[in-house]
Amino acid sequence: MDSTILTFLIFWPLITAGVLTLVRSDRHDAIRIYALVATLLEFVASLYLLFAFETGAGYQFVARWVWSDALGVSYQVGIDGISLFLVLLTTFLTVISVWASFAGIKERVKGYFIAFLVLEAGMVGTFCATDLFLFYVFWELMLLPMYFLIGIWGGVNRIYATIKFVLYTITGSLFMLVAIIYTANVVHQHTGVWTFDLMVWSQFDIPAAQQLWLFLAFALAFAIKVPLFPFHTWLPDAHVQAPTAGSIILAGVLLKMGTYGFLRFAIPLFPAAFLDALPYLVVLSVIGIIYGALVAMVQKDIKSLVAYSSVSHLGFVMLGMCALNTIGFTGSLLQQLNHGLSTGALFLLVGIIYERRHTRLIADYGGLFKVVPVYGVFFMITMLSSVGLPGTNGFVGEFLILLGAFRSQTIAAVFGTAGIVLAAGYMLWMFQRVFFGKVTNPENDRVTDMTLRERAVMVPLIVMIFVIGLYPKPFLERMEPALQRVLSRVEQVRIVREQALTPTLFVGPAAVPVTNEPEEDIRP
Amino acid sequence: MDFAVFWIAAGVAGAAAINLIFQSKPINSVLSLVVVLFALAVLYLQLSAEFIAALQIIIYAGAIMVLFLFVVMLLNLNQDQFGSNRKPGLRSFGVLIGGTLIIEISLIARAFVSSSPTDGQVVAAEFGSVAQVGRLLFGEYLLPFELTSILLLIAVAGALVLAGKREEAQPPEERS
Amino acid sequence: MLNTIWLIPVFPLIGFMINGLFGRRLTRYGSGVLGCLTVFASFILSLLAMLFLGEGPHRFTLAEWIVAGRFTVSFGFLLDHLSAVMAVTVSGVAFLIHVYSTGYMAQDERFSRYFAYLNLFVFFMLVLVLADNFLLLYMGWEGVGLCSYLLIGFWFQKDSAANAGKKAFIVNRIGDFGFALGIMLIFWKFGSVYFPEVFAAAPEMFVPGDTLVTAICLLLFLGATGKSAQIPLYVWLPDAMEGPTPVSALIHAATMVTAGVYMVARCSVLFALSPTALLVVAIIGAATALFAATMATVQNDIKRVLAYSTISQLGYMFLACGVAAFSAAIFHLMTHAFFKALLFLGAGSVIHALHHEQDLRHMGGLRKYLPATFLTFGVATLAISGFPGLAGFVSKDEILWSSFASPLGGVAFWVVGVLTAGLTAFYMFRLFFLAFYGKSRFSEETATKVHESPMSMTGPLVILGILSFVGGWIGWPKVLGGGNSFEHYLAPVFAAAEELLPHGVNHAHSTEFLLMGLSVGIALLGFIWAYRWYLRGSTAPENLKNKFPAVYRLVQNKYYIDEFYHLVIVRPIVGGSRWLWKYFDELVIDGSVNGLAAFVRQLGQAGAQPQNGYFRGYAATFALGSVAVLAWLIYVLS
Amino acid sequence: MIPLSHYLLVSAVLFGLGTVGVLISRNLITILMSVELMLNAANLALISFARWHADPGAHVFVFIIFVVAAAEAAVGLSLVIAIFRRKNTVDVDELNILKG
Repeated sequence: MDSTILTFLIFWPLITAGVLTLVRSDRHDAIRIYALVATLLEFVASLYLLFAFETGAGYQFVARWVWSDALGVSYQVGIDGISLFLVLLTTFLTVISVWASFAGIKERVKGYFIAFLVLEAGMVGTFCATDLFLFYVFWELMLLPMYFLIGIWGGVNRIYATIKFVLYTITGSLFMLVAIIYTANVVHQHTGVWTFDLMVWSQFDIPAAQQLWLFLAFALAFAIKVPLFPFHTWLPDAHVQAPTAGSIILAGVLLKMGTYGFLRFAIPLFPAAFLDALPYLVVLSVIGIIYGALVAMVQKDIKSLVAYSSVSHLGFVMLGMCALNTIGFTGSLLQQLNHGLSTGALFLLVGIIYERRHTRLIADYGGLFKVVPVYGVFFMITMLSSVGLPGTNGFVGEFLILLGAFRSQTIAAVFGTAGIVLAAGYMLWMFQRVFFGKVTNPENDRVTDMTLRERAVMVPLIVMIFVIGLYPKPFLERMEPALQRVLSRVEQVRIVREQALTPTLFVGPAAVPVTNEPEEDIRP
Repeated sequence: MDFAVFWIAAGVAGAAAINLIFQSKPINSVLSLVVVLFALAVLYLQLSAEFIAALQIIIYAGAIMVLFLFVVMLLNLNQDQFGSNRKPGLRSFGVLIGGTLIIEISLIARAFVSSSPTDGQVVAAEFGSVAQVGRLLFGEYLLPFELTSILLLIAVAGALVLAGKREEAQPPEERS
Repeated sequence: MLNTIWLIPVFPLIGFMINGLFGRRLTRYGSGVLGCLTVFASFILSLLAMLFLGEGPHRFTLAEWIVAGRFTVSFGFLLDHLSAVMAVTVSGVAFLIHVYSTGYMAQDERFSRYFAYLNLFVFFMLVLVLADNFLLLYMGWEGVGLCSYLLIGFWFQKDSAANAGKKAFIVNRIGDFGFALGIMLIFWKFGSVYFPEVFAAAPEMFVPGDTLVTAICLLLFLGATGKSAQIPLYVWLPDAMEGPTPVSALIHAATMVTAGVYMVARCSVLFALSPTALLVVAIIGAATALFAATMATVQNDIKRVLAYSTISQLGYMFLACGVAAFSAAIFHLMTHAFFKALLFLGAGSVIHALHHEQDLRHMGGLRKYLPATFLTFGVATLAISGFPGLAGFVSKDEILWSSFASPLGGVAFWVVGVLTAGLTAFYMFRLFFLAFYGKSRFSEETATKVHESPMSMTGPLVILGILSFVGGWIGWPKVLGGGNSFEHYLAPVFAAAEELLPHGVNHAHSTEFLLMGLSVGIALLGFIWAYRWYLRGSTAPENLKNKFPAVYRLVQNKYYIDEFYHLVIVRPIVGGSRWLWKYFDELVIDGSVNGLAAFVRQLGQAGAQPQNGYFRGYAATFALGSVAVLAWLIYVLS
Repeated sequence: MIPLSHYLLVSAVLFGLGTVGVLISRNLITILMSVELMLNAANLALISFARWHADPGAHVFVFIIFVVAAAEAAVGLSLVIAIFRRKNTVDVDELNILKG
């Protein structure tokens, strides 16, 4: 069971998608129910991971079949604390998105759900793969259905958006492919074996001279996906044009591929280069936080506002990574989940109103709170989670990130905290313009409140927002050991490298005694 | 004597070739080409390639050119029915290219010749006779010779497929 | 028994959940009773907790909240004398205002939603005062901000209300920015965010005057200026008056805005370690007190006068904190909660009676229409003006005395305080006279409809009136023969801070009497001034207005601070963002990306040019190629 | 004895003229004939070299070229007929469906 569960999770959507091709394409309802059941089963199966997961143990549920001995390519999957919740987030959000697209997708229904199932397989595979080659296969596999989702079921300007999205992503991933092959070659030269096995690679110290370029190639691919400023301009276009469920998945899961890539590959494989690039990454993340928030403030389209807010939030995630301590790292990983949930929920809500009014312009709304109070409450809770109100998930993540960053990147943390102020600004302003005031447009008076299905889709998201906000411990404690391992790898390099004295601000005679985490010592 | 024959033949060939390419009526071009072929056959004889000269007259001028003539007649392309020239520059460009090519090839030919030690060789009377070439064809070059039959077979099949009458109505793909 | 303290905030939370989720199915009556009862339960529990508390602080941890690396924080509650006082005050006043609201909001169609928000507010406020760590306090802190946002914008269809709510939230967030940074600094310095641990470690870790502790204190204080509406972040409070009046009473007068004072008092140990920070607190407090009082003198909106008065009184409290008279600050906080809540509720009663008329110029002569309101309002006015014997007198006098006598104080602070006291008396009596005395300035038609409020509203008024009268007696100063038992009660909480502070010289009782007399005298002056100008119908205010039009306009327009902020902060940010979006994002980044794409396309088009499908073109290219190859061959051969 | 270079010169001239014909002619049939001309130029070169080297092997090649030329003419002319049937023209400038 344990060794097949991941394989099942990866291939189940593919198999169901294959079966779906046999269904007659005009039986829309049957197709919808079928897709929902399929993804629901996938989600239920993925819950097994949560219960069987052993906190603290390394990779689990590992399975390995050799693909090609000569090339050293193998099918090798496994998850640890980093990918566990991302896999769960994927299966969870897929169910939500499939259910959310029941009403919105009326044409080419079959193709849509097939694309979604394939997408799910690609996403789960990307998070589970522990062989770089396999990872790359899934990474690209994921791109195709998304390309179709935006390009076929998207908005007016979808072709531009989808081509931009694909070109950006491909550009990054080709660099990564070159770097993967190069690294395999380096490993081959030093060990005499051809392998793409992540375990082997992480044991191996790549010569520092080559690390920088390899890191940059990986980082480019991931930075585009994150998206880190200034590689973010594909995001607003893609989001605005994508269908609702596409946006949910795009924001909820696809952006996490980038940050996940950093945590899983770029940082542990090239720790020295990461340390070199650290100051630049910090600056870019901080610019992303502030810049995303500022630009979000002046958006006219709700979806692109949320898209720019994603740039800001993902800036936080990156900043947490750059904090290089357990607090920042766990905050960063938790914030990935949070962003998936709350931004996913925001896109879902925007989609709900879009289906009724067919506009996303803020100016077309106003006074909705009176017309659709239930929708308003859902929107408000989600918005508050997005601005990081204590008690919601957003707060836990952002606070941990900033707390972690404050230790090592004090100035960046100060700017990041200012980003939270701005977050309140753009979100509240948008909320006010959409929901408050009088109903100026008579069309808005006819908007109906959320249906039972829509409420049922939203409730799990809201519940998760509060669960993580109030009791994040079960999440954090499962993440921590895996993150510690990544961290210790960077720390080894740093300790070797850093003989000189570091920060003085926190070092005093009465500094706190060292606890059980040596990597966070306050060094003399 | 030799030189006179050579120059006459070469001159006829050149003039006929020029006529070939600048004639606007295909029928005249075909006839010019026949003239070129005959003139070349004279040169072949001079180079003691009797068999080839005969083949040139019989097959080339006799068979292949008739084919051309037949098509020209069939399509009734005697009038110049073409529209305006879309690439007017190409005419002078083509002449320029052709001229350059002639000069270049001549230069190379000269380079070859100047590097050759002797000026011509005495050959046996048998050289280029039907018997000699026939021996080569059925001896040393048997396999290529047999392969040519396959080539011809394929060409016949291709010509039949391409030019043969279509039984099933093909959708006329009119591209204005 | 004391382990049940976590239930104190939980009751209103339950009320919130039931009202919020099933509010529409409850009747108005059900919602109201539920809202009141849950808060009443908290009040009773708080009282019991106070009784059972005895000597020492009590901690109770409900559950762990966040655990990451070395950072742990839990849902832990701390009950000591300070939080007990706060919890009782908050839940008590909140209960009265809930009762009042059942009458005031009776006609509102979103009645149950209103009570849900109010309950949620009480929940967060009680979390704030009972938290045993900075982060939980922060949660309450942001939570009350959220409720404030929701309740200010309760009538969201009015644009002004929606704007005010947003402004309140964002300005508070600016303060929270400092607060959050302060918490982070505390964590990395102390390795903990729990009050007892931090405060126990602080005196050993820092020598007084350490830069770092000053930084921590100033960051925390930035948070306090946001929440408690001090310079420079006070601008949201006057606008917050857009909310329903009971909300103004509860949140924007009695409880939430005092959270900053509570927080500074809670961190007294840290502040005691930093004389600089204390000085800043005192200066900001004094300046705000005077500044806001001047603005209150010319406002015509009854609630805005009270709003500026609140800012001014909060300034007093910070002045007290700044001179390390923490118990005096808390004392004033409590009495202020009574009389300011009363003032707002009284104003609400007036507004209710006049059908949402808030302009003082359209009031007058209400004495005979609203006797109960008139009486209770009068008590509150006397109390805030510092009429000897009433609650306000006692607490204000203690602050004034501390500001003079404390080693951290000085004559200047005292002078500002007394001046403010005079202004307070002036503007409060101005309001009182304009509203209740003189001729009615509203229409005949309105006059027939004016009626005294129902029992549910006058009841709380009476209770608060009594409290405004006698509430101060628990802190009756020694010099007037009292025992100042309030200060003694709080002493254990501030003991640690007291130890760190320099001890002042003992002043003679005569000095204290003299100063007390002076302050009462100046307040009296303010009263007489108001009496002559507004009751006797003098033309002096008009004359003054005409004589110094510029000054009047300046004060009337709140010194143009809002406009200044708008011009200096809001406009550049919005404009700059628009510029960033249009020029940087779309032009520079997208431009270069699309430019690259266009370049590649053009390159491709140029390359595709010869591939135009014309056979002769291909042939020509081919021929040209052979010519070139031959040329190269000739070049090589020769 | 006529020098080799003379023959080669004739061959070059004929080849160049063939090229010119391919380039400037718009009639498919004339183009095909120009190609024949170029083949013949090549044949002449082969025959002259054969005589020069006294090697009759080249005659075999020329023979094979005849076969190829015949095949080419057959297929090429069939194409011309096919094209003419479709387009009713043999003007190469009208035939631009090769456009990439």
